Amino acid sequence: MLIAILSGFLFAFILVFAGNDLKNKYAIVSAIVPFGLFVYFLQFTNRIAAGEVIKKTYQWIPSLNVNLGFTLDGISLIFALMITGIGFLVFVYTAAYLKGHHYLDRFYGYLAIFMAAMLGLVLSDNILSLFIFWELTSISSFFLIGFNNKEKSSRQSAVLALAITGIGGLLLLAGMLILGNVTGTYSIAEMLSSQSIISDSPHYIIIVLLLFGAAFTKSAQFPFHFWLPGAMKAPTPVSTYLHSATMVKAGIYLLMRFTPILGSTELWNTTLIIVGAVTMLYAAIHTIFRTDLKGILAYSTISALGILVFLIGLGTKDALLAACAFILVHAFYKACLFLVTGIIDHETGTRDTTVLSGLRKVMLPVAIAGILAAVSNAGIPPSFGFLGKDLIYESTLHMGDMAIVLTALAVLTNILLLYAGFVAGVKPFTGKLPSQFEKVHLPSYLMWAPPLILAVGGIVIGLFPGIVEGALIKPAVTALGANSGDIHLKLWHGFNTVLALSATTIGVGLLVYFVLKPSEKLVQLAQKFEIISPQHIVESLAYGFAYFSSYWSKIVQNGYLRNYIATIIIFLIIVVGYTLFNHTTFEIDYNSFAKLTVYEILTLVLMIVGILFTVFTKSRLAAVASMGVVGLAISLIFVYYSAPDLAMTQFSIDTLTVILFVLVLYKLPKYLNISNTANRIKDGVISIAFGSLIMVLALEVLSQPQNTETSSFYAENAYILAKGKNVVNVILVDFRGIDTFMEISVLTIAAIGVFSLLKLRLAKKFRDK
Amino acid sequence: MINHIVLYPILVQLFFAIVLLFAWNSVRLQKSISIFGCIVSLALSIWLFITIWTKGTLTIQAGNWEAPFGITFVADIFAATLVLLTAISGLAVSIFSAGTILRARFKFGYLPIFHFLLLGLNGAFLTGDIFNLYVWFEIIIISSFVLITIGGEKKQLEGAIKYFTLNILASMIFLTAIAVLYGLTGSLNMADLALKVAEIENRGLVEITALLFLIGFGIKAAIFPLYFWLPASYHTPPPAVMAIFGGLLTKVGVYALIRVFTLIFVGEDFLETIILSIAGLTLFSGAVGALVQNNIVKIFSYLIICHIGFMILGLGLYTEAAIAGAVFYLIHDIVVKTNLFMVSGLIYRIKGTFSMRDLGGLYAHYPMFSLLMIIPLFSLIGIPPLSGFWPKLALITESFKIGNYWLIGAVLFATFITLFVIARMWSEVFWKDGPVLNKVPNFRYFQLLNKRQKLQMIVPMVFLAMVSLYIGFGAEHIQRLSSRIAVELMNNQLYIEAVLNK
Amino acid sequence: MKTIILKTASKYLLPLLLLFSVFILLRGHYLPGGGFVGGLIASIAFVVYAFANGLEQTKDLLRIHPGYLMPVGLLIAFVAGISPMFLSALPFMTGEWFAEPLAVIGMVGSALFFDIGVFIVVVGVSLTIIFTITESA
Amino acid sequence: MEFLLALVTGLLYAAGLYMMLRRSLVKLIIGLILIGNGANMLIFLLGRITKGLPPIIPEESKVFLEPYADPVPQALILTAIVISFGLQSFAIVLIKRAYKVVKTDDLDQMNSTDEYS
Repeated sequence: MLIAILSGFLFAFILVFAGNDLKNKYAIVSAIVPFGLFVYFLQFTNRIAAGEVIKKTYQWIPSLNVNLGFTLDGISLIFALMITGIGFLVFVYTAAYLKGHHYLDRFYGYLAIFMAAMLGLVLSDNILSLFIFWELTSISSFFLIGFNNKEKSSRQSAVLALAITGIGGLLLLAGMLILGNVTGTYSIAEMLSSQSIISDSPHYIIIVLLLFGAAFTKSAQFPFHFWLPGAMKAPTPVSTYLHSATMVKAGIYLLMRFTPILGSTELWNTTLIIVGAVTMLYAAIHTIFRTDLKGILAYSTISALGILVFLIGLGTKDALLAACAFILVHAFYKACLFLVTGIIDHETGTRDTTVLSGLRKVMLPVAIAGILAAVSNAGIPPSFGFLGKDLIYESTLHMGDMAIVLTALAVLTNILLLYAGFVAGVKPFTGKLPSQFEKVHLPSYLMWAPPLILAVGGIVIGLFPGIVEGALIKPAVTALGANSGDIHLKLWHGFNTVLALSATTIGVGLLVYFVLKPSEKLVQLAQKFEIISPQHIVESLAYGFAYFSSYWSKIVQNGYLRNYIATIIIFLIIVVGYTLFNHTTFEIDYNSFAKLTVYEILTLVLMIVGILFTVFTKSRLAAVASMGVVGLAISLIFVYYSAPDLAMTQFSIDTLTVILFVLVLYKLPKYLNISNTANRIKDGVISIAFGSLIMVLALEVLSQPQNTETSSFYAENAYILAKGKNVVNVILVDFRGIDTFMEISVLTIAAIGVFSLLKLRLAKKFRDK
Repeated sequence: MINHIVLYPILVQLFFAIVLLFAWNSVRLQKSISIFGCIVSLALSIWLFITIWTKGTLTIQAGNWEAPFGITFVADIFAATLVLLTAISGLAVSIFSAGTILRARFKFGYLPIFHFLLLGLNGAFLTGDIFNLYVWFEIIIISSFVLITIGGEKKQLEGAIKYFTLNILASMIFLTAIAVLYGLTGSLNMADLALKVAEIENRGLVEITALLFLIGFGIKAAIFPLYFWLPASYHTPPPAVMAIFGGLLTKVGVYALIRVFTLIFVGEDFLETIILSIAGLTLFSGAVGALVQNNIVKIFSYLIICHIGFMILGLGLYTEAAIAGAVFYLIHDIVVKTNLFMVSGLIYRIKGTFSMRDLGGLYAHYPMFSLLMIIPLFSLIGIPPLSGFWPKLALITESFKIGNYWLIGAVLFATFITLFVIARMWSEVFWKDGPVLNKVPNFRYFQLLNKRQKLQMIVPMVFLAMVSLYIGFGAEHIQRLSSRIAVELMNNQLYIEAVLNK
Repeated sequence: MKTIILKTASKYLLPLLLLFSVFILLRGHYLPGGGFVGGLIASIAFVVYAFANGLEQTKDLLRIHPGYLMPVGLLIAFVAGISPMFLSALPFMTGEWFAEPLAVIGMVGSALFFDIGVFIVVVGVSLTIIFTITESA
Repeated sequence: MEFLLALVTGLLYAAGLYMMLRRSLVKLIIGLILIGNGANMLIFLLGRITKGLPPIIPEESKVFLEPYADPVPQALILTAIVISFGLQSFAIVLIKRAYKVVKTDDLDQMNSTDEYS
């Protein structure tokens, strides 16, 4: 099974090297991959139908609890078959659709990666590997949406889609990790038994909210839906495959998968019902205000996803059954409609519904596919769609007090969806053929066969629902945790409320279709409300955040070195000062301090005067000279306090520094009097605070007991072991010789630096700008 | 005397630095010596690593003075890993330098200084003495000063002044901290300090010392609010220099923080609060900074800051898993950041600019390069299963365990911004059809390079890309390594025993 | 500045100062002094010479660029440092000593060679810096 | 005496910081040097000071006969002083070059590398 899932990646990898051959004549060959996988998964149908659950686990990173554990049960199988089956059709379709395209190989590569990721997603038992595949679908989607990367809008849509689904992915990651922590396992199968632990956990709410965040962004629920219409910038095979049939259903899959674990709580059900209902209605209404075929289909897809969320929210057995069936229904007709749209676009060069009509005369098979799909979409018997719709109404009607409202919402949505389906699937083919389309001809069968297969499939299953009932629907419902024993799908239920509702839907829907024509006016009307659309609001927020970011960065990284220094030191003063005043006692034993002599006092006075003069003098030379005096005073202090070596070194270094300064200084300009008084006072306060802090700290440390273990070792062994009497020098060349070695290395490096700074001039022509 | 090998990584770099100084006049010879030296160094580092992995921590007392009196060098598994990573990055950058650095810079000591820098890094990782650590830090900063200014361009000098000042300030704070520490304990050996600091009764002073170290190392590690030098200067030197800086310089600060706060200053609550807040703010501020930039190198600079936050977070959480996460991130980050700056160097060679607005069309014209470049880019984001992803698992989980949702938020935010920024960069630099740029006269465009130079640019990138792929797909190995490091770090007794034999 | 007196004086001063610097270097193990201070004194000797006789002549006197003294010094220190590793399998920088003390200098060992290395590096560094600055000033 | 030395040390830190906060490059370097001196003084002071007893073993004996000053801080300071010298000489040359290239001594005008482009 691992090989099956990874075959997509392998195929993509091969394409990197063998892509050129596949690009041209043999493009169709790549369809073998999804077809093979389809057959592979098909052979499990019997075992799944018999109630078996197939598991395979491969170790990967045991120390992080990440393994590649795969479970094939009812839901996974439905999704796996959809992914590979529609995948196969899309691969075939693509061979013709992008025939001779320069980057066809890349396109197949992305598609194959996507397919593999999607398979991994729906088969993963380990929630972390589920997340990994989830992210990979987002990434491959990014590349596919941006496939026409020369267009700005394409690129923007790709980034937008990745941003939205990326946020969702991260929420998922957090949710999964918290879930794993609460349950102590990362295996979904093992979580099933700890349902009560989770729902009693204080973290239940956050887990559910994070999961919703992931599902709603991926499955384009209101208010995160807007990336999906943008994603229609991708070539049509992508829209078909990712953005209607599979990837957007990953969120649905997630919700379904976790229904038995997290479901059946008020939070779960209510949220899903509300979000689903809002989405399905909002998106369905939007279809009226679109003239672009793909736009209409995008919104109707969002609406369908809303219906699914809504159904999962209802959570009853009927509703889950309806959801399972509707996933299949939708996959059939929506994929078909997209493919049909692609053909129209490909052959006529437009997707504008206001101009398209009468195309049946030039592309009959396509017309048949489109119309059949629209019929299934409309839920007109005997299509599979009719069955699906029945199940939806069946479940809303059994919702007790809320039944009327919920049913009304469902009916309204379906009426609008019927309209949308007809606009997309019927309108372009009926009516008069405009003259500019007369030369349009039927494309290669590779293009029209896939939608036709799907469309016919939708009708055949409607007629013989038994094909999918036992093999797919029942195991799926079981996997969702409901008893599926008494399920029986059939076309005819007798005269009842559900039938009446279906009839109403069809009747009103057709009426709407004939009365309401898509037009530019409606589009413009909708644009007036653009300002309150979620997309606009999110974009404004993002814009606001970008503004804030640049403001923040300019404040923090303001370019003034003195501000940087001040910030660092103020930070230091605050944290160190806080601790110093909170935790120490200020007991300083002045008696233990050494007594003063006149020389020392004079030296200190000299030093203090030197320091102050260095700071306040207006002359650079005087500043440097008095800095030299300070150094001199320090070496005197070293002399008094038993450090002759230090005194010598300090003195010579001090002299050298002053010489260097003087050598350099006379080339520099005089001090400018540039800082204002306020700044000086501020800096003075900071400096004094800093200095006092160091002083208090020093005194504190001095009051602590001293430990002389190390130094006495040096003193005792300097002569005996290291054969020297000047202990400081012995330390320098022997005990701590490496320090000295590195010290002379520092000097060497500095000298090279000085040399290259002064001597190296890059010739103008070599300058990096 | 097997423990001699502890010093080999240091000695070999020192030796080659000296040899390179002798070869001052021959650029060609220098290049060969440098690459050869890096290969030797890599081999020795691998040897050291394997030895430590199988035999456990090794120590050597320089000058044969028993600890804590001499300078001890300690190769525990943490140090050995970082030395190995230094050798890997060093080799890559050495080859990359050979192909990209201007001849004039070579003539003025670029390569010897580069090896001195590697020497400093190895020394800092291996030393077990706090003052010696200061000395290694000085080697590192003086070499980096020279590397950042070599060539003396205007922007280089402006950046260098900020870089210089703030790094010296950091050293001064570090030195102040050492003074206080010596005043309190009379010792410099880190293992010995661990024992002596634990005995000090005045915890307030210990905390202050720890804070001084935090600030001193924090400036070098570029954490909030101490990172200003980094965005001001990292984009100014040639890409090869950026690569070694971006890969290793801030990391040595992180290393020092982790070392000091797991060995010497252990278990101070106040510190943990501060470190966690800093981590969160670093993640935030770095991410926000990356968001507003247009220059790809500046974006990477801010991302360095941002991602330092992950490692600091791991340190602040202070559990075994979190430290393992921080170490894992450290390992990943060194390889990926080095590679990223080489990537930007390649882009620069191809197009002659770093500005996203002017770049474009790389994917169309250089598909294979794009594929190569996408590996570090995606690893950086942490697209699973690439390398940056794995450590975040531990960081999020451990943040959750202490119930701090803000930290989880910060991690997710930083990851998201990285994702967004890289996606936008991909769109602008690789997808977009860039504007037609005026040819810069005399600029050595990639197409104009000879085959050897081209290879010298590409080979190290492939090499590092392979390493980062290994880190991602072989995460099991890296995780085991990180966990072992974390276990050793969290039980500082092990380190103390290895050094002091007690 | 380039007076005859100074020129003449510097001619004698140079060897004297150099001798003194070597003296400071050698006595470092027993009394204040050592390679570093010694090196500084030696460089001052050359600087004074340069003041009197000009940079070019000083360079001629040195024959090689002072920069080359740096790797030479480093190499001496390096060899002194690693010698115990090869001679007696002891760690880097371990002191190796000749059995008998020499006249004037006292005990001779690797530490002394190390100090000589320091001395040479310091001379190289100071002269490089000062010469470079003077040349480009 | 320790108290006064602590005071002077604090003063060196304060003065150094104040100089670093000015806008002139020259003052910046002077400030760094002052702080460096302050840090050395701090090591010296905190290593505990002893008057008139340098850590040199008397000629005739092999170990110290009387109390002596702690040699370790002295060795550390020596290393630190020399290292600072390396850094300072580099810094001095750096400002010289920077002035030549950027043509100003005013740090406030050196922020092109922080600008957003």
